Amino acid sequence: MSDGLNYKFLVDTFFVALSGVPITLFVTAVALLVALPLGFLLALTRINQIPILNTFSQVYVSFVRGTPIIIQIFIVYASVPLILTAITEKYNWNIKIYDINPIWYAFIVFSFSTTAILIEVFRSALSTVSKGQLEAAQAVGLTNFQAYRRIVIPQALVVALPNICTATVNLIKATSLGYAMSLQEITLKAKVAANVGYNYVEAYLDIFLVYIILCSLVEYGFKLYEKRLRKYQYVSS
Amino acid sequence: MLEIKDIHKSFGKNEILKGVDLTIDKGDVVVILGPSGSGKTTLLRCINFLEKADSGKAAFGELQVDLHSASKKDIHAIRQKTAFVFQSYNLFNNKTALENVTEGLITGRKVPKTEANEIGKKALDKVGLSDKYDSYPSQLSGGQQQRVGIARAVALNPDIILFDEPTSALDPELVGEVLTVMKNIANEGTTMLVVTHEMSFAKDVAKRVIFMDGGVVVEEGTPHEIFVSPKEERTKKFLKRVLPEDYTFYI
Amino acid sequence: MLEIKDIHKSFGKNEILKGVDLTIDKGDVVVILGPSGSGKTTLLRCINFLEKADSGKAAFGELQVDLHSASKKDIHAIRQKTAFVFQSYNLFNNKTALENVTEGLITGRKVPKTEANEIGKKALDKVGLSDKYDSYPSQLSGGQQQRVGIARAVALNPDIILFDEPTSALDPELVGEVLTVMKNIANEGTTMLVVTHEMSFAKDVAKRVIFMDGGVVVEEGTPHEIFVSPKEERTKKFLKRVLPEDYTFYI
Amino acid sequence: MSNMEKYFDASYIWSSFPALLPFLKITFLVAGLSIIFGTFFGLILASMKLGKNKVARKVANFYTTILRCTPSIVLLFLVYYGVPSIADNFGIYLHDIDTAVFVVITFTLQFAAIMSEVIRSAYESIEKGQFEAAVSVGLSPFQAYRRIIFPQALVVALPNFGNGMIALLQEGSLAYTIGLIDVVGKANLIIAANYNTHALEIFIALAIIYWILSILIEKGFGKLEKMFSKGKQTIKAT
Amino acid sequence: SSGGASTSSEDEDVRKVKVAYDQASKPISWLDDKGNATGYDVEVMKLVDELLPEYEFEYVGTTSDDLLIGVEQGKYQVGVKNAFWTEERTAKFIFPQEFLGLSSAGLVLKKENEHIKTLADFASAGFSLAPIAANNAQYTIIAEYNDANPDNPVKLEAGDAFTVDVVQWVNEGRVGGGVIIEGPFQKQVLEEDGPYYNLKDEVVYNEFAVIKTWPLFNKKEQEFADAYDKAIKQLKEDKKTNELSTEYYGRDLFEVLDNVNR
Ligand SMILES: Nc1ncnc2c1ncn2[C@@H]1O[C@H](COP(=O)(O)OP(=O)(O)OP(=O)(O)O)[C@@H](O)[C@H]1O
Ligand SMILES: Nc1ncnc2c1ncn2[C@@H]1O[C@H](COP(=O)(O)OP(=O)(O)OP(=O)(O)O)[C@@H](O)[C@H]1O
Ligand SMILES: [Mg+2]
Ligand SMILES: [Mg+2]
Repeated sequence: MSDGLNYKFLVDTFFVALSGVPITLFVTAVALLVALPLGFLLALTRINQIPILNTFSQVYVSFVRGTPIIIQIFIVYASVPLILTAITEKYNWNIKIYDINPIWYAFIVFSFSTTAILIEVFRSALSTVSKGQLEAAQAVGLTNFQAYRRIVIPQALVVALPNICTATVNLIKATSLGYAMSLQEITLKAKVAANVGYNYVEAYLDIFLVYIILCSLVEYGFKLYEKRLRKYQYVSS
Repeated sequence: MLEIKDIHKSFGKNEILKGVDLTIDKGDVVVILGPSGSGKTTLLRCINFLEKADSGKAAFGELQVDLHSASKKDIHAIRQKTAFVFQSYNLFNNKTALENVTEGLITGRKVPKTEANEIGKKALDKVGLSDKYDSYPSQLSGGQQQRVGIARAVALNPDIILFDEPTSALDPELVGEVLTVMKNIANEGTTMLVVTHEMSFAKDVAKRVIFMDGGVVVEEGTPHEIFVSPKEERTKKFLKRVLPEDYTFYI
Repeated sequence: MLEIKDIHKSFGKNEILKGVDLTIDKGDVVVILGPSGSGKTTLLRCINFLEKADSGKAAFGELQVDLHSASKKDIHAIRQKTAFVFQSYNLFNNKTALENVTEGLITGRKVPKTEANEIGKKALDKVGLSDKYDSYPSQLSGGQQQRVGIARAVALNPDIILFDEPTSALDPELVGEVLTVMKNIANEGTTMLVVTHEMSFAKDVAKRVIFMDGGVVVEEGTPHEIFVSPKEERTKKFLKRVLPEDYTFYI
Repeated sequence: MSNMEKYFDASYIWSSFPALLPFLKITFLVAGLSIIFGTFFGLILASMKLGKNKVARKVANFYTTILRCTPSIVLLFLVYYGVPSIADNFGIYLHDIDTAVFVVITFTLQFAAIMSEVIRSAYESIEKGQFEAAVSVGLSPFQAYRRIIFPQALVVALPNFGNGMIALLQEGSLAYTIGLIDVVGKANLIIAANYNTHALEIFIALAIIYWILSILIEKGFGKLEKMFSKGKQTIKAT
Repeated sequence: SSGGASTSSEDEDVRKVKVAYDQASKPISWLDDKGNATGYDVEVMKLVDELLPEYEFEYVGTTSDDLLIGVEQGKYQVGVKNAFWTEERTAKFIFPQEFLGLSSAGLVLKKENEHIKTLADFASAGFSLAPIAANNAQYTIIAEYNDANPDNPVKLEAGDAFTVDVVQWVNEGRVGGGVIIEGPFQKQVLEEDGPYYNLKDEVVYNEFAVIKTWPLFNKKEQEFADAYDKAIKQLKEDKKTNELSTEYYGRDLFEVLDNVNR
């Protein structure tokens, strides 16, 4: 701004932005909790070419990858209530769709998009585990399920982890679009604060800082975890 | 002990196994030779149901199964009676040597952990890896890895061990150690079906040698019969390519 | 022809080459043997400046260079006089067999394209690949790829060809074809420095055999001297591990 | 389904296409420029990452980390409002510059970060042996890069480049927030012209447009990859 | 560009100014199908331009966020977006002496909630309110009400104007009510070709205030603001603003000017 930055506001609003972190993390966590297992199962349907589910996953992934998340948000936010009311009216359920907290829309949108990303992540991770691992497991008498649980998944997870990290960071960033659904996350909180005195530049600087701190921490956490999982890959010689 | 009858197997239009018969008696070591693509690996994989044959029968002692339509239960039963040593080792990358050996016992057969560990350590001792219990595959040389692969098979105490070119992914210097281990367990009376290019092993250890080509058994006999006086033209041609020029001198 | 004096090379704290001397006369074939990690590859790479030695001198005929501080021009000149055949072939994946062979001629030496193609085809014919001019590396078997690698070296008409375990990445069955090609070009009088584990090649073709271990030349002599009556304990131990037990019988 | 009928009228989807499609021009222009500049800048970053200079490597990695952690919308606002006000401090007047310029700057910065990783990993995927073989047959290092390394790295980079482009196109959809009238901005106007009603249908039309675009890009890059990857096809199992 | 007369634009005395307007706020101001700026606020400014031969207006459509920041930074000399007067804004902008127009703000409610007339009624009923964009003055007005009535506040949430379709939300029951300007309500629901004409018997508009709207001038534009004051005074005397109010809002809001206290 021509009259320079308002440093007091900059500092105050940093904490306002910070107060949006729990919501951001909450949405991120829920989306991951839904997307990790679902993405994995759908990845298996892709790898094993299970007829209908395979096609479904393919179209699903293509749609989510092919459309901007902001438009997915618009669509879900506008259509889900309509569809739900249509359903509840049809069956005469007495459910108040509209008491739904906007965070539920965030859960839906972000689980939806993260699942699609993770399908691809798991698909490529699973394909890096050589078929020989599965065969060796079968040959020593493990069932398919045991083989996956004890041999294939632990190895795929290590390969997938950096990509899961990227997906998580992207998810955290994407929640910044939650403002379109009135989600009280980092960006919206800071923007509302900025509104009072029109200190938008300061507010966005704060948002910027909070995201960098948040994402760096998340990345660091993933790195540590990956190191632990990877212990079997270290060659000592 | 193991009897295979008339295995057929195609991949798409390619018929790879065109009716192979095979009999192995208890305690025998049988070596399969043959040029690349002749179906040796496929045969072994069909026996262990890693590949589903198109048709064929197998008898493991009492147990009779159809190789195409065996039930899950039968497949499981046969896998309990057999063990497989892979060309590329296929050790579980995320498990230590000992865990590799005990995995099948603990998870597959529900052997208690302490007991399984004892069996596993004994098996690793037998292949000369007493000091490598806790090493991960990535920390082992190729020869050591393959020895873990053999220990993994031995620990299961199977009726028969199937070997698919167990030394061909190894550096020449490391081949010896693995062959030595294989000779030792053969001498203990383990039944073995071995696909290999190691002629000295076939010569020294095999009870019978089977020469396959184009999906059929071309010739079969003692090592001496096959190496010194092969009957079939195809066998002669193959041996000429594979053996050192002056090999016959020293056999 | 080629004379190397006192090469030293360390990676970090690891001294890999501890003063190696080497002389090769025109038309000679010299084979280097030695256990894994003894520095054979490093020696070859230093000669071709793929690795910069810490110290050492080389004389290629008239041309004298310091292996540590050679100028770009000298390096280029020496690379024109040498050719390298890699263990893992290192064919240019984006070029056909013929283009692989002509690339160095056309781009490196500015030979006109038609002339280069003629030279290239002749070289490929010599290694038995007359029908593979237009195949990409991915369409060739390992043996064929390595033969292209050799043709690529031969086409440059170098003073000396350096081979680094040219057959050790090959399936056993494919080794023969490559060794045959190498014997042929050796018989044509090409100067060759060959790192290999193929004892029969060393025995049949080498003028001299050099045994390296731990970064120094341990022993050097004719194949008969080295294989039948090695003087050094280390040489004996190594040969015992590498040769078939009864090898000495047939040499 | 009374609610659905009241609010959802598919004819809005179809009728919005003719109004939206001309604005793809803007979308493409902005994306295209960002891709060109971003690739160039990404190349510089990648060479910093691959080079021997430690400081340059640190700087390039730091840049990538920061950009990876910044939501596009935040970056967009920072550039749009931050750059002119910083320039103000130096007495440079940037307020007359078209919105699209700031959008291009933003997405150039972002695409450069993506591309630097794409280029770096493509380069690193080519084995060292290719370079060594090239110099051993007498090519100069520059010739080796140009004739052997680059053509192969290009093939490796293509799919990731395509993915980056799709991602960029999507991030670009946020430019409406600073008033750029691209295809999303136009959708915004259409919705406003309908007094904020029937937004869902317009969003669906937008989604369809983007979806088709991304499929086309994917297909196009698949074709390109095939074209460039001569010699990469593997033989059917022996 | 300024109306008809001053085509000889090279005149040294003519100053070009940028007038920012919210391009997606029909009927107050919007960018129409043909790419022209129009709406009540814009049309008034066009008339102002005609009366100020020493200025030439250039209309720049943008978002309301950008309008506020842009005017403050000096990218635009003036901005119109149905802006209300708030204390905070006086620190950032020049408010001229004369307001630009009037805006009827009200609540959209379901027919059965017709009895709710004021924000206090609304708060007491415990209804939820459709989200309002954080930088919209409607937000400030509700926030001010809440500050004044801490024991009976309205549930206020910030959101994005792009995604909130107030009439639909109220009718669906997604929210208990929403704040809307009368003009849009008129066009959506009450006119026969309005998109929600079918809802005319299901939702009602209850005005809770008529509020003056202002052009926001950049802090350095006092002179320009004074010029504007002169011109708009003239227009009001000529009843031009009344005509435009009728044209764009379906009602001459100047009739109730006496009751306007903000
Ligand atoms: N999963 C598969 N799908 C299609 N073809 C296959 C498959 N597995 C093997 N084949 C084909 O079957 C043929 C026989 O393969 P197999 O691996 O049994 O030969 P092999 O005798 O073991 O050869 P090698 O000595 O090279 O291991 C080969 O031509 C191979 O291409
Ligand atoms: N670029 C490098 N950086 C660090 N150490 C290296 C490098 N290249 C080789 N070495 C080390 O140098 C030693 C000798 O390597 P070299 O490849 O010359 O051996 P070699 O005799 O060719 O062995 P092999 O028969 O296995 O090919 C090895 O211990 C290796 O780990
Ligand atoms: Mg095989
Ligand atoms: Mg070597």
